[in-house]
Amino acid sequence: MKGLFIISGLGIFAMLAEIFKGIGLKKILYPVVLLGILGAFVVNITTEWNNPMSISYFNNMIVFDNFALAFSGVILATAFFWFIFANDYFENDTNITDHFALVLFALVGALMLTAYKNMTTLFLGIEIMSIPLYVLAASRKNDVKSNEAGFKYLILGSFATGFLLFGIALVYGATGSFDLMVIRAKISAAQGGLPLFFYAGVIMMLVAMCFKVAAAPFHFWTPDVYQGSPTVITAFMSTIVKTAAFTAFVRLFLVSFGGINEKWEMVMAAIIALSLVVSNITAASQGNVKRMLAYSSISHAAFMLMAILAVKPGMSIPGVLYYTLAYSVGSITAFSVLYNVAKDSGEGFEAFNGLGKRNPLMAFCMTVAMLSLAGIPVTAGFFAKYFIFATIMTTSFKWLLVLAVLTSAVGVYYYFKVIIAMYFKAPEKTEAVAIEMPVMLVMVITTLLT
Amino acid sequence: MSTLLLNIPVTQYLFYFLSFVAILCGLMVVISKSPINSILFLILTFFAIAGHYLLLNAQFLAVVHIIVYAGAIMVLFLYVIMMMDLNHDNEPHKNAFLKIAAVASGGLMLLTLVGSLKGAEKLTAANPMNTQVGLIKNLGTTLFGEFLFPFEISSILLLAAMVGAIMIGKKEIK
Amino acid sequence: MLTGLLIIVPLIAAFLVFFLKGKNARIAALGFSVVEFALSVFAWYQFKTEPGCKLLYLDCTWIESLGVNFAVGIDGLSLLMVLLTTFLVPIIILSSFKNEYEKAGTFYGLMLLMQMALVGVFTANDGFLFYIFWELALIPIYFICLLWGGENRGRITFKFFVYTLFGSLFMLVALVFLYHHTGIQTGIKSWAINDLYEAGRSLTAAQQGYVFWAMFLAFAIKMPVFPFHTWQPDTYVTAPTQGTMLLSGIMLKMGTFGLIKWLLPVVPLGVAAWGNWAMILAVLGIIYASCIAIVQTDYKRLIAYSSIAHVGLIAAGILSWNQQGVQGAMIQMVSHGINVVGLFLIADILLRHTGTREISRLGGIRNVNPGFAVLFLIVLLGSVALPLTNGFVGEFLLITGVYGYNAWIAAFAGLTVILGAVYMLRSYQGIMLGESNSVTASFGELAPSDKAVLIIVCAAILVFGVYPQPLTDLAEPAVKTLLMSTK
Amino acid sequence: MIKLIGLIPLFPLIGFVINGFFGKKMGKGLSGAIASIAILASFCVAVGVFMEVNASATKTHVVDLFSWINADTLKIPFSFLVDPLSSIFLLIITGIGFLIHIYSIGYMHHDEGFSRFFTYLNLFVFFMLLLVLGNNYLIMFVGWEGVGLCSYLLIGFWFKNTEYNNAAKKAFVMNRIGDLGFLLGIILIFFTYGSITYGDVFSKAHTGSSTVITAIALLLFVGAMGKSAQIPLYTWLPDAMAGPTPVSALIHAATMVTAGIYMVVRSNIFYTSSEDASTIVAIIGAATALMSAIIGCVQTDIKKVLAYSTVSQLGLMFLALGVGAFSTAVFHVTTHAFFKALLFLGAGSVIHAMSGEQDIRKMGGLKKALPITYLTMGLATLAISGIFPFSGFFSKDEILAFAYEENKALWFVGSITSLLTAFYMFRMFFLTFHTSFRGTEEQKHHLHESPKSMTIPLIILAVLSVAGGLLGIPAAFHGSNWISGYLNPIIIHKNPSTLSHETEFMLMGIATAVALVAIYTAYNVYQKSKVLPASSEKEMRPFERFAYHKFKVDEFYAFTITRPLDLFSKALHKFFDNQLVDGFVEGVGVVVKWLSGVVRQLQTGNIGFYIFSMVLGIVAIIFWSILK
Amino acid sequence: MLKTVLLQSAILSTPIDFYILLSAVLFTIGVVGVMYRRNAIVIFACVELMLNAVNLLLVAFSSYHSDASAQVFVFFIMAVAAAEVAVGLAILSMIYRNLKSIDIDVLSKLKH
Repeated sequence: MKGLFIISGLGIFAMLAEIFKGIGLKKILYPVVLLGILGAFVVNITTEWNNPMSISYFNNMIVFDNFALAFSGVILATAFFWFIFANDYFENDTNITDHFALVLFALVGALMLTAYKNMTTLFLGIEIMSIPLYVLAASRKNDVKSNEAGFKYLILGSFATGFLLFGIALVYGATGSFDLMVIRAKISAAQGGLPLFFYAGVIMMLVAMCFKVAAAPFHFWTPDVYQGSPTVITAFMSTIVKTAAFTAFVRLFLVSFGGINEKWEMVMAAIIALSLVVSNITAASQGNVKRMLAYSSISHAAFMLMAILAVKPGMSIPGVLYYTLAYSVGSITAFSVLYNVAKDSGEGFEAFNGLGKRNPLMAFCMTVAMLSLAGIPVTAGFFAKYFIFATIMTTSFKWLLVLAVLTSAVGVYYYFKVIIAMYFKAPEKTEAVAIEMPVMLVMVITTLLT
Repeated sequence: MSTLLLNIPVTQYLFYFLSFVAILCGLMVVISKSPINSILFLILTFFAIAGHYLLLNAQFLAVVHIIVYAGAIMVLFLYVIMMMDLNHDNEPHKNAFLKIAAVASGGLMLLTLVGSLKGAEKLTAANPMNTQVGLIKNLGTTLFGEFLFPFEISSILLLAAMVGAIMIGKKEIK
Repeated sequence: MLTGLLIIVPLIAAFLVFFLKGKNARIAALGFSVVEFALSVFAWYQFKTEPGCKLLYLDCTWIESLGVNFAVGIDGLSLLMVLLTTFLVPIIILSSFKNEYEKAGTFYGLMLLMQMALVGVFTANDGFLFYIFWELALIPIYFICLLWGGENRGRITFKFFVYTLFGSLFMLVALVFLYHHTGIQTGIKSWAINDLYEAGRSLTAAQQGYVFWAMFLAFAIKMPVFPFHTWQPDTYVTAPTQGTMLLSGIMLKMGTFGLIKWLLPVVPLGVAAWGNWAMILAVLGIIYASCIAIVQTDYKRLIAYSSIAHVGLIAAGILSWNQQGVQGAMIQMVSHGINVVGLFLIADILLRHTGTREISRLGGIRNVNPGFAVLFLIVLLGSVALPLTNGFVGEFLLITGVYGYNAWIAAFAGLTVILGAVYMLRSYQGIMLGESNSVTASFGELAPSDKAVLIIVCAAILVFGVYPQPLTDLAEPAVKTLLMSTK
Repeated sequence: MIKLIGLIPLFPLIGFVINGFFGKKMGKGLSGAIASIAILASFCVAVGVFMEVNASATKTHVVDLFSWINADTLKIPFSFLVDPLSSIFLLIITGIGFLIHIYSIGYMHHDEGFSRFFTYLNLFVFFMLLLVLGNNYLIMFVGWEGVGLCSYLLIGFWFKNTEYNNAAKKAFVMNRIGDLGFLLGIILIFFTYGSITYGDVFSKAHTGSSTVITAIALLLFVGAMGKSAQIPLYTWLPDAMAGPTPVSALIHAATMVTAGIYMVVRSNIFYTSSEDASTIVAIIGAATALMSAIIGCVQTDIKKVLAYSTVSQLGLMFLALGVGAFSTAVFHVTTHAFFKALLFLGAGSVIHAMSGEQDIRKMGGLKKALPITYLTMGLATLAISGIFPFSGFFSKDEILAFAYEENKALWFVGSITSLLTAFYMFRMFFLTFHTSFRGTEEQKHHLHESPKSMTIPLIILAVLSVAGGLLGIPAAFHGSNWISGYLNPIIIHKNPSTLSHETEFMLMGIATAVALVAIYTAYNVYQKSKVLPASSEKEMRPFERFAYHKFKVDEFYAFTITRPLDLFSKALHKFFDNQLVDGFVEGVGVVVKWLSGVVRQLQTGNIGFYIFSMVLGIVAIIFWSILK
Repeated sequence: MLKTVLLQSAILSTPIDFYILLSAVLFTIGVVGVMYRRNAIVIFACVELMLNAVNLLLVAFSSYHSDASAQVFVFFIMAVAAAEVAVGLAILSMIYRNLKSIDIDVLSKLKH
């Protein structure tokens, strides 16, 4: 909770910094923000972890239980790394304060999504997170692609929101409450005595959430938006936003709709299967690394959905938590390398040609990131995938496992295209890609340690 | 008794009338060529909906609805349209396939929705009948009691929207 | 403890070597690998004095939440493999002294990393750990092939990587499946190999069938067994010679070793139901590969195919699952490891001295360098399993074992004796005999390092051929106990 | 002395090692000397051993060295066995081996591969000794393959010549075919009797079921076919003449090729207890004898003639084995070793004199130039033709007698063979030494008798081939037939010979008569009316040409086995492996790429379409999950 | 008096599923509009229509359950709608500045 406040405060501070730039707030903004995020992280962990008293706020609108804290920890940590590597993006942008403000507001939304306990907060959280992103996606004003990305994201996003709301409305209609706990109670009390449209509502919310986490067939926006947006923003979307969305998803479907999983599990299984196939297959022939990463994020979403599908809170929640962490670390690394490479030679695979020679360290980091995303042992990605396997193995959806194995074999193909390009292809440019990368090392270490 | 006989149909008629208007205008929004007309029809739809709110004795909401939507949002729309002066109904038609597909899938969706939105008979009201809920007093208590946090946090939302809009709107300093 | 040391030392060595340059890296790598060899010999001594002693085993929890223990240990089987690994790696490093690799540090670092993974695979007593090492072994070799390989290595090594990974993913699935059937009574899930054995044997025949194929796929691709072999010739030819040696000398043994320790004891019913099919594949592979080897024009490719044939026989022996078969397999793994290193080194020498491996373009080298001819001949005889060379002991036991399984299959598999002679002698004649030509006239003397390696290899071939006692002493009891446990 | 048995193979091994490492530096004289001395030493030991065995009551002695292969029940110690059979072979190998070493010193003197030659030779002797000394089948197999290797090395001794190399390869591969049979036989023995040590096996041999025993016998015989050049695996032996002549004498006449005989005699119990097996052996032996004799009649290369005669003699021996005359077979091995070695060495000295010429059509009238060679070879020729009282006479007639007893047809074939033998041997003899010289001028000037080192062995062998018969004077001559008595303990006799002396004399008479007729014919044709063999194929009569081409057996093999295998393999590689199997693997990748190309087209970039597909998805989902 | 009666009976007289149906229809119209039109602004309008359908539904339920929270929820929806529109129109105007068109078919540079 305190973390949430801190971040909101930071956002407003950033906003005001524009106005009082006279007294040099702008200068100190960056460090302040970093410290703030760190502070939020620390405060969350220290003051609220395992603390039953301060769990629930504002009559159950929002709850910072360990679940929420854990995920917000992931989000804040990722955000911290993100800010470090995005720093020069802010530097060479004109209206830096606005960016800060927007990113921080989005962060607020994300934190809400980890902690919501009520449909209202869910809805507001999603919107608070999305609206700044619409703007950020479009923030390269003279770049038509960027505009298009923002616009697509906006239209499709609000379209999905429509369904979310319709679902919420129906659920509310059936249960007479927005509170997750009450809904859950109603469900268990009713024993299937609920009106049919209640399930329709659940399905609609499922669809909306699937859109937010980008699962097929609601994934179409992902590649376009990821490609169009500025790289750092893409990184933000594919890590923090995705984590938040998944947290919301988990809470919604494990906590409130867990009782009626037989109603939605087949659907979700189908969605997972479709996402696995579509994403991996399509990614195989992408020429643009950002797009490739977009598709890879779809397939990862499918993996995390498996954990939810299992409806075994004991295994699923740690599974998702670990997966989000591993995935975020991996793709943050990937994106930061991509960002630095793309600056001088574009976002195509050929941009990576000969990186092994031009900047071995960076190449190494990228390699590790790719291995992790591909789920090769002993990278974090592998353990994450393993958790999912182990979880799904306990359910009746073993066939998904086989499908996952097959598709991830395909997945290896496009991840390794990058590696091969880095070490095998001759570089077009011979001059080294010089860039200081303390961050990267941090990434690699985190990736390796897990 | 007689009043009842007299009265019940009235609301029914009102309901049907408003529904008819809403649906019709809604369709017009989609069909009509020029954006301006669309927007205007949309406003009409909103009025119809406001009428429904009244029927459902959510008077305050009805008022707010008119103000916010018809008053603010739609005006914004119109303003933008004027600004870009898009009021020529020369919207080139997108290929027939997509149109048909759109309508067809829309129809399908409606069917499935209608099919799946049954089961109201199983429904039981959460609270005893109370016509006063829609009054400002109740709303106020709910809003600033139970829903205080969302209310506060939605300020962030609006801030974000504001900042965003400004940032986008600002001319790039080159 | 000692086992842990065996795994750690190469790891540390790898990290040190990474930061060295050129010659120093080479020397350091050699030094470390020799140390490692000494360690393993000490382990051997320990094993001889008291087999079950604490020193040889290490078991500490690694990932609590997964029930994964870092459990490694050395029994007869693994000791043999570990010795092979630690014996070959120094030789392989030594054999590389003639070729100047750029980024030598990385090269040797990866090699040592690979050694670490291999030792891990051979000693792991924990299913999860086994899988980890199994995959870990893949990564260094992939980069060795990718960075120092021949032309269009990108495509080929990639194929190799994905193919093998594809296989092992199924193994992972199978392992997880087994894991979930552990602890039926106790309720505590565990990755410990014995629990996995129990779990596997508690499965129904059908389930065991699935597990069998899932894991067999992984091993079959690794070995490789027909028809999963198509990655192998290209990879062997493209990889740098040291990489090829690692691949065929040691890594290939992961598959066969996996069969022995991780598949056949786990799912007896599955083997009973499907073993004969696997057996048929293996034996088909022998003939198939031998035939193809006959018509190869590139010496290295010929060896690659011959290696498929040999490993096919080994697999057949293992699948026959009787004392002679399995023990023969163990011994043959060692012998094949040694021989194939020699053969590939010869391929490398040919390329370095004449610039080609095309048999048709070579010839008459014996006139120029008789000593080389003799060494070549000895290695070659080892691989055609002439008596009193190490190849024979294993091959005889293998054929005996297969015979115990089925006489006709044995007769069929025995054809390798003939075909092997055909293609090996053909290559020898083409390369060594006849009048020397423009290509080979300037063959010149061997480099000391090469000579040393070849002599060591030949010595090993003859010693183990005449006196295989050391190998047998290790293999026999271990295999016996293993078979007892499944009977 | 028995204790020292290990020394017998050890000496040659030492010789091999010394020559192998230092041969080059030592210079010819020394290395030759060392090699010969090594053999001599083991010969001495062998003699001692022989004496002891002959004297001692217990005929079989086992010497354990170390345990070699252990696999549970399969225990194979590296141990030696000395008994009458092996002792005789020891003598033959070391004795004749020594002579041939001496001979080679002279013969190979001008060759630059001198020391290498002796290295190989010693190695060969070592393996040969291993073969006969082994106390179980696997040791025998070791020697078996070892001598195969040595013959490979020695046939391809002049390795620059592709012809020779091919011959060598052929020999090795064909032997390998036999070896596979042998190996399977051994394994079958193991699985039947639980051991492969002679003692254990033979003690239990009668227990096995008849089919199994037959199978074992036949599998072993397959091995013998390969080694001892019987139909169908005989074609390598004539080609093996590519090697230096001493090699042909030692390996391809006296010792290695008789390993098959040794093996069969060693495991005679299987053959005596399996009627079918021994019949097959007899038939194949007879067929081989006849066929190669016929081919021998038309060969013009002096060594080829001898090669085919060797094959046919081996055929005779197998005939003997087939009819159960094991000791006789050994007897014939011995005598054959004497005279055939002699013949080869003689031929060698002729070739030496003719400076490499081997075609008998280009020789003639050499008796003046090479008196000793002439004389010795004459004796040998008489011996092989079976003229009384030369050694060949006794051994061959004993075989024929047994054959006669067993089956008249076999006897008949045998007699025909000996007729042909006499004929082509004398054909060769006359063409070489009598009539007038047909070679070139400078060859004529160059003609000279060989040096002492070559002639002395000739003389010794001549004496042996004359007197060799004494080993087995049949009862008919009031002899004791020492050799069969000596071998008795290790041989299971089916049925003691019931042949009356009259019939025996009659058979001998016939045989001698036949031989004389043959000789007379040869004399008429080639001596009196100086007929020459057709100088070119065109002049040959069809059958002659057919025979000259060895009945086209090689071509037949090439056509039925070699070439199909090659084509098959090519097809397998080019089509099946690269296209089908690999094609499938690659195909997966291709398909994925293709699919990917298709699927990505869905990503049209058009918002309308995106929403459209989303709606469809929603409809489908709602329909499926709620309305179904 | 009459007012109260009338208002009481409004919810009683018209069953709740009428409202559900009505909002479903409006919602669908909105969806179809989004798919059907190319003019970005009109598409926005259609999204607004969808949202209003939801609002209507919520209000109906609220008076059915006699529970004010749904109506409060509607406030938030309005707020969000306003925010979205503000941002959306801003983006649109920017696009218009760049492309001189707001036809969504023009906005399909990003594809495949």
